[in-house]
Amino acid sequence: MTMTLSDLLPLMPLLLVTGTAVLAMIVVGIQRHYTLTVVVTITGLLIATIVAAMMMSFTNQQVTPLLVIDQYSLFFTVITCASAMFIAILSYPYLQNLQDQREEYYLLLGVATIGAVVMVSSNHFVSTILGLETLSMSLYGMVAYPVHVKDSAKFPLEASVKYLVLSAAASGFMLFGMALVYAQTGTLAFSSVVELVNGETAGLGAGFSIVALLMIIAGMAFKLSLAPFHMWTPDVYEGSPIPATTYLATIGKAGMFVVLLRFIEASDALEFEGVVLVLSLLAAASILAGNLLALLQENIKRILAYSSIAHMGYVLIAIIASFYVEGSISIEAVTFYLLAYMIMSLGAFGVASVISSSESERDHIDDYTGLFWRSPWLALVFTGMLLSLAGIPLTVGFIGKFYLFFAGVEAALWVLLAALIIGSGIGLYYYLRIVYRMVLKADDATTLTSDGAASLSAYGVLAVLFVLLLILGVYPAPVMNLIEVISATI
Amino acid sequence: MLDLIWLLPTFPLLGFLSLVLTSGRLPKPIVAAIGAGSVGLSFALAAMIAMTFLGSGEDYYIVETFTWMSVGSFTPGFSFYLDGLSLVMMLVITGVGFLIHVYATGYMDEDPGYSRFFSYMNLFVAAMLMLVLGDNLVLLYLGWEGVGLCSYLLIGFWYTKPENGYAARKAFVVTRVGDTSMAIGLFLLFAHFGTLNIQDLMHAAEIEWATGTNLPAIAALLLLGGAVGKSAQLPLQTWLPDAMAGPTPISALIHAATMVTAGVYLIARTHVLFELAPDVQILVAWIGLITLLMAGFTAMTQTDIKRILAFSTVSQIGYMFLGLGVGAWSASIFHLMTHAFFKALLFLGSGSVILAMHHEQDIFKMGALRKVLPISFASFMIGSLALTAFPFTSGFFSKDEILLAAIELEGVGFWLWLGGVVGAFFTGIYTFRLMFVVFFGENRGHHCEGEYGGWNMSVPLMILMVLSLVGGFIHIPVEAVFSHGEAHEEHHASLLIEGIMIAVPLIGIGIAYLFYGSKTLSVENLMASSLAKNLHKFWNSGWGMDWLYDRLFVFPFMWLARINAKDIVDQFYGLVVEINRAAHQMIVRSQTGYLRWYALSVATGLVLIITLGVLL
Amino acid sequence: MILVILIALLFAGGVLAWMSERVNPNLPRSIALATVLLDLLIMLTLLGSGDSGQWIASLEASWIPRFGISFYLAVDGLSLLLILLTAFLGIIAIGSAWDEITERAGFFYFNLLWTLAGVVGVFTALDLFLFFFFWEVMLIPMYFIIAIWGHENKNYAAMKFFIFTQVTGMLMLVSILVLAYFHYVQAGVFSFNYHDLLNVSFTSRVEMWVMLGFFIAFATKLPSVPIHSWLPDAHSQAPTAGSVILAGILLKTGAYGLIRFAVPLFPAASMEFAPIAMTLAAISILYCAKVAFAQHDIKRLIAYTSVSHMGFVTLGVYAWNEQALQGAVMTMLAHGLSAAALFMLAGGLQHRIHTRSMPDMGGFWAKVPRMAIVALFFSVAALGMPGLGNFIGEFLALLGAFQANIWLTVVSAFGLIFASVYSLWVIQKVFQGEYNSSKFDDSHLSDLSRREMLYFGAMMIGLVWMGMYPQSFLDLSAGTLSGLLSATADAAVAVAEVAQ
Amino acid sequence: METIPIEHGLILAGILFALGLIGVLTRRNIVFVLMSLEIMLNASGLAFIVAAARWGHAEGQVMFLIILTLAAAEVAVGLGLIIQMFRKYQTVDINVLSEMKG
Amino acid sequence: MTTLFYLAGAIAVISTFAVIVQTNIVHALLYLILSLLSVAVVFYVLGAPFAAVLEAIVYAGAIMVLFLFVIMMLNLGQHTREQERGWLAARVFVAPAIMAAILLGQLLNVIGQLSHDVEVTRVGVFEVSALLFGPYVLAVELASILLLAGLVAAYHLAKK
Repeated sequence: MTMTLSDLLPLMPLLLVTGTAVLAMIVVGIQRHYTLTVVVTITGLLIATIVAAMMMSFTNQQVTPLLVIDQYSLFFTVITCASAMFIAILSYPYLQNLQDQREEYYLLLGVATIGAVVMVSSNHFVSTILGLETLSMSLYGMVAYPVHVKDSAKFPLEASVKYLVLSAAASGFMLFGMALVYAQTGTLAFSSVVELVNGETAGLGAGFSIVALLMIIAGMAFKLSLAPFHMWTPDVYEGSPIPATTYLATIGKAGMFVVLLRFIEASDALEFEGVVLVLSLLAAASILAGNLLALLQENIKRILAYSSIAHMGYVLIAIIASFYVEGSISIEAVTFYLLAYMIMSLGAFGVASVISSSESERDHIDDYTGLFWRSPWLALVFTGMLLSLAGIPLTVGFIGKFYLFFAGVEAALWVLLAALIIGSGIGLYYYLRIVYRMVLKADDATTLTSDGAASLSAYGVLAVLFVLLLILGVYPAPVMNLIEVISATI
Repeated sequence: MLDLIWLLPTFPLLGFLSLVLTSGRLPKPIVAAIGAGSVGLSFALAAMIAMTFLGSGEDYYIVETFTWMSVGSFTPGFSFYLDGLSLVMMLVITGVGFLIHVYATGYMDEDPGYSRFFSYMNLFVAAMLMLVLGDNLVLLYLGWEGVGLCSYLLIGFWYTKPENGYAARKAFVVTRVGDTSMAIGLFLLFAHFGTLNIQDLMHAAEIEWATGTNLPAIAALLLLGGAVGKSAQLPLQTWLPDAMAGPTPISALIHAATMVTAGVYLIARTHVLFELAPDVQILVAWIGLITLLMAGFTAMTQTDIKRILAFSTVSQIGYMFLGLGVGAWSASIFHLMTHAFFKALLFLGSGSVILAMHHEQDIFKMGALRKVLPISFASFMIGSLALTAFPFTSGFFSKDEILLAAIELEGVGFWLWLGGVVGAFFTGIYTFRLMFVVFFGENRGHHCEGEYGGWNMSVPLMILMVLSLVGGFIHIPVEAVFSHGEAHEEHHASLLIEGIMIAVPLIGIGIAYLFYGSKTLSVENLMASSLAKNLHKFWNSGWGMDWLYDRLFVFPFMWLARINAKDIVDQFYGLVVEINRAAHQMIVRSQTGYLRWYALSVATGLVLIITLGVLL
Repeated sequence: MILVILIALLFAGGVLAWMSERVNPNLPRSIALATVLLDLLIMLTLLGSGDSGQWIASLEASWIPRFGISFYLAVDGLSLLLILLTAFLGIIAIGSAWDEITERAGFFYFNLLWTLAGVVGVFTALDLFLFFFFWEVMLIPMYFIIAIWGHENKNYAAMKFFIFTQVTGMLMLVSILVLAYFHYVQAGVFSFNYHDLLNVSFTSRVEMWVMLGFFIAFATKLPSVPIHSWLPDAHSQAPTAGSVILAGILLKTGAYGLIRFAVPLFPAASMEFAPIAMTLAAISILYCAKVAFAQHDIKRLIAYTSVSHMGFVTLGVYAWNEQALQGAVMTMLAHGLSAAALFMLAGGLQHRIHTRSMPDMGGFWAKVPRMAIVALFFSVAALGMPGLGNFIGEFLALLGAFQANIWLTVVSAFGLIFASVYSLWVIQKVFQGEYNSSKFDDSHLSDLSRREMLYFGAMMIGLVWMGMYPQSFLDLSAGTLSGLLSATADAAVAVAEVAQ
Repeated sequence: METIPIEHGLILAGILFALGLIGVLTRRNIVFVLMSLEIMLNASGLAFIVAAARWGHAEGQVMFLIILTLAAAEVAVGLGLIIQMFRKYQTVDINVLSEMKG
Repeated sequence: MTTLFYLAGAIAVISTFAVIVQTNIVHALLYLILSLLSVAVVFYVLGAPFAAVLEAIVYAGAIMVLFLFVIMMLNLGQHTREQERGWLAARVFVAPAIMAAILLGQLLNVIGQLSHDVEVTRVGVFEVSALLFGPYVLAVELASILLLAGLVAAYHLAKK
């Protein structure tokens, strides 16, 4: 199965993103111009988003063994590109005063997006590794981006080193696991793993397959920062510039989750009781550890980091449920929750990003004291995002959690649901802590907004996200229908 | 005419509302006019109704106004039931009530809470009328609680003194214990008969319940609980003496003439039930007897003029209970009425004394007042004679009937009678102890300027004097009410017994004279022994009942409340929070910041999940 | 359609009030008042337009077809009573906030109206998802009311309130989902419609667990021992209007949930569970009365008495006969007024002398006689004086409960005694005794103003009305309740047979 | 040609992988850490080649090529970071990178 | 050939072990090159000459040279041995060694079940190329993107 011309059409979004990155590189090569680079990047991502969205209705195709361009992958391509675009917009004011070359950042962002698009379309080990590593490689650069700035308040270098070393080790696990699978089945496509499960090769106990699968899952769990592979998360989040953190927390997580979903679904890995058990333990441990760790944190980024650990645990419940539930409800749950998670994480980090800049990051909880009275709209958005993370109605987070509960109930995963409830209960505490700080009376009444046209666009992003948050929270039916349709393709 | 019966409670209620809504802005004469006038109107109406009713020859008359609530079969209405019993009660309440109101217009003249006082009083009369006129137990309960509330408000009328507030709360809470028991009784009755209409209930009970079975006994016991609370009988008698903290007209109206006898009314009203439960009925008699004796002992040791009268009230209600217990229903009601006359007289008289003595209530700080306060003396004299059942005073006839009914009872009747006679002996002693100490002897230093107040205080006293003297000749028309219940209408007592009953109180008076009048005998000698001192102390404290209840109920409750003020359940959740915090502190230490540690954790995680995955 | 308007009006009014703050800081309160008044008027039009026991008005529109969720609102007599109470107390709450809330008034009234909107939604929703949605929606604005305008320990209180209700709410969500799933298994389609879910059948063990999810959520809101401890903190820290809403309305949503959902959906399990629920009720009544007595903080005291009084509601609901249910409903209404009034008085006192500590108070009768009389009235109402609404409720509840469980009723009846102990204690501590101004700042101690008298007067009239002629209220809910009773009659018989 | 037991090849890869892991976990010198990571990646590559040999496929070799690419890129970025680190801290001790914790 | 396989394997294990316990970084690097070369031999034995060549050229050649550059730049080597010795106490090996041992034990356990002697077939550059420029052409392109990412990141990070 080689490439043909007809394969190029489904690849359009990917090609567009690649083109954007290349174009940006050329622009940088000709003339370093910050705004122009940003505009090129944003425009390219926007076009890719639109094209991907338009293609959704008619594209469903395997392109070479590596990529599958179906509605599901296009859906996440849209989300990925849109998120990347939002992050690019948010980065623009943030990096404006960086005393360094700023253009490469957008280059890295573009390339990372390529990796992410590949990941969400991948159903093959080779494309998984390539997408993942492209994404990670760019993120190493983005995380460490302000490394040259003297006396920067944060520790981009430390973050990047920790991320690189641990991530590479995790990739090693994943690769070794893949090798074991390959040794047994002889192909590198996800679907090959079914043969492991069905025991077509004689003479092997289940042990071999389980070890192979679990090594792959461990690698993925690391990227998703599931406990006990979570420890890097807060440090990397805290050390990175906020837009990079945002990228890591949203696109990085969602891309990996789509891979995990496809892998689990295509491979029937859950046929092994051991795998189910381990995934359940990972989910429960992540929920509890993430929430408990966040409990008394004073740093917003760390709180969000820990909470993302917990949230990944929540979604994992739906993945486990998919094994027990007929129909696609749990896949829909995963999809919807990921969408919700993207919106609320983008929004939460977005607010932090708007009131911060590369030279002064405001990520301590005290920086938000009285925000409600100083910058009411920002505070409103932030409150909305936090309440959504906590799963309160009127927000998309509630619908997401509702989906998870539904999947969990159908699969009768009572223990995990109990963990979900306890975790959400603990979670309320630290989300509300932030909200409470915001409604406190401020000591100084200065508004925390950087003005100018640059941040205007960032405000626009926040507004869009907030509206999405509410619309999907109040009238989710259209999106649900869409997700129901696309989930059937998995 | 009879259909206007609903106006009876309405007049005082309107008085209450107009006084409350103007809240003290009216001038005193108008307040007095509204306060006393509304009750006067009621009395006039009551009198006319009484005449009409007696003239009509009917046994009873029902006036229905509107349904209070209708929930399934539970449909109590604001309906009034008039028969001989409620007629007597209605007249006593409005009549004596009106006199006391008039008296109070003078008595409270200088009090800043004049209007407040009369509003409470009016509310009380309204509630009391509800109590006795209601045709169902729920309406009765409405009045029952209403009078309790007014009692509370009026005992604590002078609110700046904390002990008055304490007394008021004590009165309310102790009676509420009884009320609760009564409420449970109502639930029980409703659960069995599906109605709380008194007449329907009584008919149903007679038909469905056999005499001496458990259910009527329990129901009667529960109602008895309410009755002993309201009427200050054992074991809930402790509140009444403290209730004297209120203004004296209150003591006269509420704590002597009307409210405290509500228990007697309740038992009389539901006598069918008690007849179905003979054990409980005899228990009523014993309660009455023991109470009257205990109160008699205590009254002899008191020095506060109002407390002496209070214990005597307890004691006299004991007689009424005794009468109820032996089935002398109409005798008890008769005694209720005469007691209302003479006890109101005594209290109002003591009120005059107290005012004249500038709010001094210790009898040993008074003396030789008969010259200075002739009207008070006269009222006390007549009241005391009636109280001690001096022949041909009102108290004589009523008490006589009760005791005669007691002795005719088979079995324990003689002992009940004997106890009653002994009680009468004590009554003589403590009543005339009071008389001799206060009105005879020498003045003990306190200056007294003579009678206080004008006609509005003296006229009611005089009317009550007359009633106390001749009240015994009034015939109460209750035969129809108790027609089937009363075994003995005519008493045929031997001369010996009659003689004893006449002589014993006189002996008591004589002894009082020897100790306090002529000083022939010395109280000091009597008090010399330590046994006597301790007994005196014991009796003086009301047989230690307060002490006992403090330790049995009040202190444990306060202790429980105090140790658990923070709510132990809440502390449990505090513990949950602490556990979470501790877990956070513990787990957050794993985030050391060291890369190698993180790497080790990743490796450990891998090993862990592989091991688990393979093992399971 | 009228139901949507009811809710949407409140939501919109809230936003408008918030926005209007920029124009004039006094505008929000007027807008809020106008909104709720308008709402009340619309509700009153529903009064005449239908027979009790029927759905007076309803609206059903598809909302989330994926799960068979519809936007289904409907009102019957019971709901109507409760939304009327909501609007009435909403007005009272706005009145109590009129002068008290001066900072960020726009946002305050926004939150107030949104809470009311959530509550009206809860009382009218007949789709369980929608019900849960509103159930949670009312929490957030309430959280803000406590957290922003509360007193010294507001963060703790607001947090506790939120976490308690939210966590137990999630248990209910799980139960709702199990219910919906069973419906799916049995009927083949997803549905959250109340009427559909009434037909779901269970094995008894499952039914018990699912019922417990509902019960715990409702018992938390009610609240009932042992999940009551959020309430004293929330009440004592909330601003007056917040306490009014909390005590007057929010607690009633729990009781409403029990009557409308917990028992009818799971009749057999509820009957089986009734002795335990009634035991909890009895414990609530006695235990919280006792704890109330020990409090120094006047608002905490009133809060504990609320728990105690709501115990009668639980008792009545689980006795599940006509008198008991009517008693529960009447207690809800009467307690709504009396507790709201008491909190307003406590709030008024705090506003005047800046303390809630009762040992510091005393002898206020002479200083503020009108307030004293009003306080006396509502204390007496709270202790169950016949002639006032609370008596009707508690008496009926006990009367009905006696037929279901004699001993628990007898024990609960002792609550009447305790109620008199603490109610009179408050009067004694605050209004009687010696006046001592050294313990607090009495420069602002003034008697009730005309406006305050208006609010209290309205509530007093309400209580007397309920006490003297409760029939106007009983008639409204009678149809609904008898409908529920007959619907669950089979299950009751079955359980009784098993018990024998 | 002779036969080679495939499991022995995989075991060799496993041993190398474990040794690499030990290196990552024990060394404080960040250059050593990076080298140990290379060992791990290389071991994975070896495993792919062994597996490919079992099937006589070229796909395993493709995967190896990709691992090679990724190792190269990772080393480039990693060494860049090391240079920055050395500039900032004048040391290659990774324990200095522990300013964020908790 | 089998002998060669085991011999190269043994050398790889030994030299790798030497790498992780070496204190002299230059020596360690040389051991690593030795290890990589012996793995290249294993590749060859397993019938993957193309991979073997790449292993030798790219891995042992280019990448290792990169390391060498950095080591020289940072002036590490002989004089940092003392420091390394201090860092490399025996106790730091305990936990990692146990972990690695368990992991290896697990791997050996499950791999041991897989007994499959293969007839080594030679899969040369042609087959690989056919695959690379056939179905896997996208992989090649993506690999170039990956390298681009590495390039840009490394450029940005390493510059002064």
